[in-house]
Amino acid sequence: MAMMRYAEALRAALREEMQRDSNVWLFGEDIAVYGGVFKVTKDLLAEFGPERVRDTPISEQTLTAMAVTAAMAGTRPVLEIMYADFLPLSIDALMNQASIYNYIWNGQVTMPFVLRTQGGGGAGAGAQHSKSLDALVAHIPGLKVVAPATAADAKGLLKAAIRDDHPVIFLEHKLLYNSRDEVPDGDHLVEIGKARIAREGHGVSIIASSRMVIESLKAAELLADEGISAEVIDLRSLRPLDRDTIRASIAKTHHAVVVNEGWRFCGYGAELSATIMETAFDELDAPVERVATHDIPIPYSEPLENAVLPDAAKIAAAARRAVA
Amino acid sequence: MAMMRYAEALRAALREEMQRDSNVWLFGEDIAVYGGVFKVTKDLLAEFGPERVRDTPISEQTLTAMAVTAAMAGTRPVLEIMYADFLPLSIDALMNQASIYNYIWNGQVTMPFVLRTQGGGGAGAGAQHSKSLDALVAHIPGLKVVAPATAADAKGLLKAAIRDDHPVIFLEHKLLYNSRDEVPDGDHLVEIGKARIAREGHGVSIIASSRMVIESLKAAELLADEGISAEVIDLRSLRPLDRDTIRASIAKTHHAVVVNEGWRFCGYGAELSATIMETAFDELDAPVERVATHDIPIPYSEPLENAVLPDAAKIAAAARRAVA
Amino acid sequence: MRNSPTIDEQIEMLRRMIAVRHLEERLGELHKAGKTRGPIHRCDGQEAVGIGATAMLDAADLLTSTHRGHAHYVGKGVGLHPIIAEILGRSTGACAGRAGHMLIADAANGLLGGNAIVGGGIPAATGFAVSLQMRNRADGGARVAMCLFGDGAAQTGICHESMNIAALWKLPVVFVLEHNQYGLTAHHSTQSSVPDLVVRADGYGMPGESVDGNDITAVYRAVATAVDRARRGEGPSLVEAKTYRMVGFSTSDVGGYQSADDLAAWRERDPIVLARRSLAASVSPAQLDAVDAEARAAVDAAVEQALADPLPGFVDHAPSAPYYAGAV
Amino acid sequence: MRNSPTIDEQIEMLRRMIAVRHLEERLGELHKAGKTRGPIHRCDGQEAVGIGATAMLDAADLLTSTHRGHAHYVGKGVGLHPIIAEILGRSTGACAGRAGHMLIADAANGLLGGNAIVGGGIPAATGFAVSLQMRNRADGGARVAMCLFGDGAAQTGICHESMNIAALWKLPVVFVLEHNQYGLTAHHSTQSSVPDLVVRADGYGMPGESVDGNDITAVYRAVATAVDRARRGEGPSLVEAKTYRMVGFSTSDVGGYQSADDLAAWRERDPIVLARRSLAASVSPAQLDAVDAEARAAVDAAVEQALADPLPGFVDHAPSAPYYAGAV
Ligand SMILES: Cc1ncc(C[n+]2csc(CCOP(=O)(O)OP(=O)(O)O)c2C)c(N)n1
Ligand SMILES: Cc1ncc(C[n+]2csc(CCOP(=O)(O)OP(=O)(O)O)c2C)c(N)n1
Ligand SMILES: [Mg+2]
Ligand SMILES: [Mg+2]
Repeated sequence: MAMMRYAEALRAALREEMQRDSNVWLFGEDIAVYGGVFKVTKDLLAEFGPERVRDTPISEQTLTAMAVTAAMAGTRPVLEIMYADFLPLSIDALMNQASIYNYIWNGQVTMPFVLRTQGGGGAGAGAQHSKSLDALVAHIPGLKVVAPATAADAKGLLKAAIRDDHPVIFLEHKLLYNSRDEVPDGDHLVEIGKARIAREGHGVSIIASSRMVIESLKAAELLADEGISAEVIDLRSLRPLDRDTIRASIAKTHHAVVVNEGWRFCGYGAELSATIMETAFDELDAPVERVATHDIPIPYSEPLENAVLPDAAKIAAAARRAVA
Repeated sequence: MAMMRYAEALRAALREEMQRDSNVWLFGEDIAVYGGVFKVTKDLLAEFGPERVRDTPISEQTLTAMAVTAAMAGTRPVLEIMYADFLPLSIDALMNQASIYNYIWNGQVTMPFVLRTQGGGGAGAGAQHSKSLDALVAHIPGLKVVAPATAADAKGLLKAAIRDDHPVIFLEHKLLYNSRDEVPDGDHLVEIGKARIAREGHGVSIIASSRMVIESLKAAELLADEGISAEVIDLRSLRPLDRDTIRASIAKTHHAVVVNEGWRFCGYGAELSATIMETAFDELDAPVERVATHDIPIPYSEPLENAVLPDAAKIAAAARRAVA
Repeated sequence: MRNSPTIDEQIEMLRRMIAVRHLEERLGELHKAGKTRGPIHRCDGQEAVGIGATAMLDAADLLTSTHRGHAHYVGKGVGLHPIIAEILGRSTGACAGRAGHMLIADAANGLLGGNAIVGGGIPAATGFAVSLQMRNRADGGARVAMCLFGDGAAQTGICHESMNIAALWKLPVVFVLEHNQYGLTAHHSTQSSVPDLVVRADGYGMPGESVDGNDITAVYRAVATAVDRARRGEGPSLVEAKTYRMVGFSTSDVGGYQSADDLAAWRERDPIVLARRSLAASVSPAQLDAVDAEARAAVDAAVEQALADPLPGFVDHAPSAPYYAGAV
Repeated sequence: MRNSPTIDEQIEMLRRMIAVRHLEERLGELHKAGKTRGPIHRCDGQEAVGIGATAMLDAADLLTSTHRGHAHYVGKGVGLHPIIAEILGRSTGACAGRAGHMLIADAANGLLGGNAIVGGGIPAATGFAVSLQMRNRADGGARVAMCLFGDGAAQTGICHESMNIAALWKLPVVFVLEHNQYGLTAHHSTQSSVPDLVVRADGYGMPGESVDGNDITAVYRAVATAVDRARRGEGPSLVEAKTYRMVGFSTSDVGGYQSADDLAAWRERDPIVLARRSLAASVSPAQLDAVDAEARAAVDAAVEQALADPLPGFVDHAPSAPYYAGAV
């Protein structure tokens, strides 16, 4: 085990997989010479050369489409999209291209590519650089979507994603890059599709992902002081969704709060609530509470941004309502 | 009242609004000389001339972005995107542009544009021409999203959309263009945000939109034969959502089926289920049933396409499970 | 002349053009008879582009096509029966009935594949070219990627982005622009700010050549030169082939926007007639008639076989498949 | 020379350049002091483009900007205090603190507005131009739209789509390409397949002109000619202004990719120094010093005022607002 920053863990995953498999290559804006605006790809150009670490023009739509077909033709590209806010430019390539070919072409092709990006608010980056667009990509058949909350999962999931024969959307969070935790040594892999119990509890299940896991853990502390025992589930994988772990937790706690940093309406939290409706209705003693970002563009000024984003206080309040 | 085809009702709405307001103009692929591939804009070029009815290059991303700013600068554009499957190309303009300006610029601008498109399966048009992408647009703050099921609503909602000072996404269905029903005479307007009870019942609420309303009504017939009384709610507006009408219906029936032709996972049905969780949990005698398209690309061959799309039989089966 | 097709190659290309023409005639009938679903996009009059531009490709070269791909499919070596069976939605189709006529793919023959998002094949071929470039460098190969796309597609943003990247990275890709004067029903003068799209190659520092798209030998020569350049690792080229679509944009076209004069003038320049005429000096009419008859017979046989084939049954995807969203 | 700025206009442009430079210096300090949020994108060395290209615009002309818009904002007549207050997130800001420095808009001055989606301002200006064209035809006006955008933005698909449509529809829009050699940290040779982007104008049949972007008079002349053309209803033009960014791409830039030689050479060509030098023949040093001092003082006063202004409080949107998703 070694203490590592989330960004370092990602970099270690990229480096190890590039060393292991010469078909793995990286491309994206400012990732080569500069090493990425969040420095996740720092020094990889020097180690692996300009064919395997490529700076690109600002052409997200084409870059994403290229990842799809490059992956079909025998290499394993890892594309960095600098901000999740630019994912709208990738949706055609994801939904009308990557999504369809394995099925529609009757299994003739696989597409082992990873699209890494980072989202989230709280940094005063404004309406076009702060979004969490989990629902946008999680809706697309044929994609896997992961969103690690810890350095350990960042490393283990990224390595698993690169080895996956199908497209994986890898959602990072700008406020997590500097968070540090223990990362297992060696060839650490985390299976895509399995949630993690981040904190055990028996009074209410708080189901979250990415940075909202950290906020949920803080909320659980607040609640513990009030005598409410919260179990925190870190989904890690948004698609496929580990419904079994959710169901088992609610069978124990009978109350649930779902948390997602995206907008509320038609957001990822809606899927979680609907899933619980379908898999654990009889276990519920109260309606599922949904915590999400207000349905408006994310404003710049600090008091405004704080008001619209979910946080530990809002999660704790929702949990109190759930168990009331 | 006059019997009219859905396509004719749309055309009448466009024509009346263009006559009423010289700021209204139309643009899109093949809409002028040819009159639109579904003939909704037939003969409007001849009546209103080439400045107000414009054929465009195949440039959906830019066309959508242009609608946003043209609308800010004093005209009222109505953009036709030929297939909803091309909406991914519009998402950046909708989510990073149209969505933000009214709020972020503190009310300095309004954006009175309408984006008309048509989606849906059942025509053997294949994975790139058959999708229902309600969830994709309904997730975006600042947009209104409507999806009429009848000719009357097609006309009334389109006229209301054109007069709205904010962006409206207008979702038509390729299999509805030839359906006929009574359309009120004169300046018929339908308020955006209000659902309609398409059929009264007391045993189960079936909540649907667009062509799924037609399938739900068929399902209600099947169920009636079995002694199950289904109430069918035609949402008409997907955003804002008329939660009051849904809640009132479930308070009466205590059972609900939500139906959407989009994919199931993170689809619009998830929002409906979550909304019911939050607004009518105590009224529910059973979990809400969700009916949607399978989570795969829509296949071409008829038996395959039929297997993946929702229809009356699947809706009726869900209703039976709900009341079992 | 450099890169000229041999007589045998010309005969083979003629055979393929006739097969495509007859295939589309049969598809037109099958559509009227209600045996196909969705629209069928025919390319009558444009066959020389699809067939001529693909004739020098190997199976290891990767081609992307469009919604109007029958000539591309046949040119790339896909069998007639898998094509027709796919369009008839049969389980024996190239994609077991899942794809339909606009999305046909055949990995073994390097067709990947049809694309009904206009322009979609352009970045797709560019992406292929990155992998092929890396693999060529690793194993000394000389594989190339190619996209065939329309004058409508040339106006899309991805066309610009792809050409810029391809030129910047010297990718082994050939851009073949099939300029048939229309995007669906819209005349190019309402779609393109310039009549000759080849001028845009300069904007990427890439060679561009414009050819008569109804002269299959001219198409072959220009494209073969571009393919050679790509194989040598010298980067992309643009070939613009000027042609004309002699039928509606699809079986759902109700017409009214093409002028009778234009149609008549282009029918005079039917690429099949031109190809036959240019072979007349070297090949006997009887031999050409035989090629014609064989090509048609092959199509008819494939149609009969496909009509007798079964429709597929739906099988839910396994939890191990990429489409699995989690246990319900 | 046609379209040359008068001496008074040149003095005013100098004043604005100095204000922008000092504004950015102050923002750099405020950022270091933790008073701003997110990155700040300075344009040191590029001021002549933003100021020179906007000096001939009226308030009724509509301008779209980028993430690096301070010179554009000031050039379009937005007040210093609303700009600074917005960047400090104050309720007195141009957008009441909702927008932040990359998204500032001021409808009264025709700035609509900053855009942090690279390339986003290009279709935005094109869309404005359609409405302006219709309104000009209706009322005899001569309003134009303009977008300022970078060499990085020129590689986006929307740039291609927009230029094609603008040329096709003869829209009153001027495309001003601020070529500062970099897109963030990536040198243009890794982004553009051609060094001189003005060549792409030919691909749309549109006039193109390349100018020294550090010579404000040259920028003014070229852009004024393009604006005149647009006002006359003759359609769009492309002006490429070659310049250089003398600082990091934003306050978060850790450097390491710009060469010291390049930086030194361009610092020699600082547009403010050049503008002052070219005015030296007609204006006394004392007068120029006064302009300098006034510009700086105006910035400092605006900063002080903004720092004293209140932060906004969150108010939930009304059910009548477009953001209402339905009663909960
Ligand atoms: C992104 C997108 N927009 C619109 C369409 C509808 N559409 C199908 S074919 C076509 C015209 C394409 O023109 P061109 O590229 O010249 O090809 P051609 O049909 O002439 O072969 C259009 C607009 C589409 N399939 N995809
Ligand atoms: C669509 C999109 N992709 C990437 C980015 C990240 N980004 C911000 S500025 C920039 C470089 C832009 O280069 P250029 O257009 O030349 O403008 P400059 O920064 O040089 O003023 C990039 C890549 C973005 N904001 N939007
Ligand atoms: Mg065409
Ligand atoms: Mg730049």
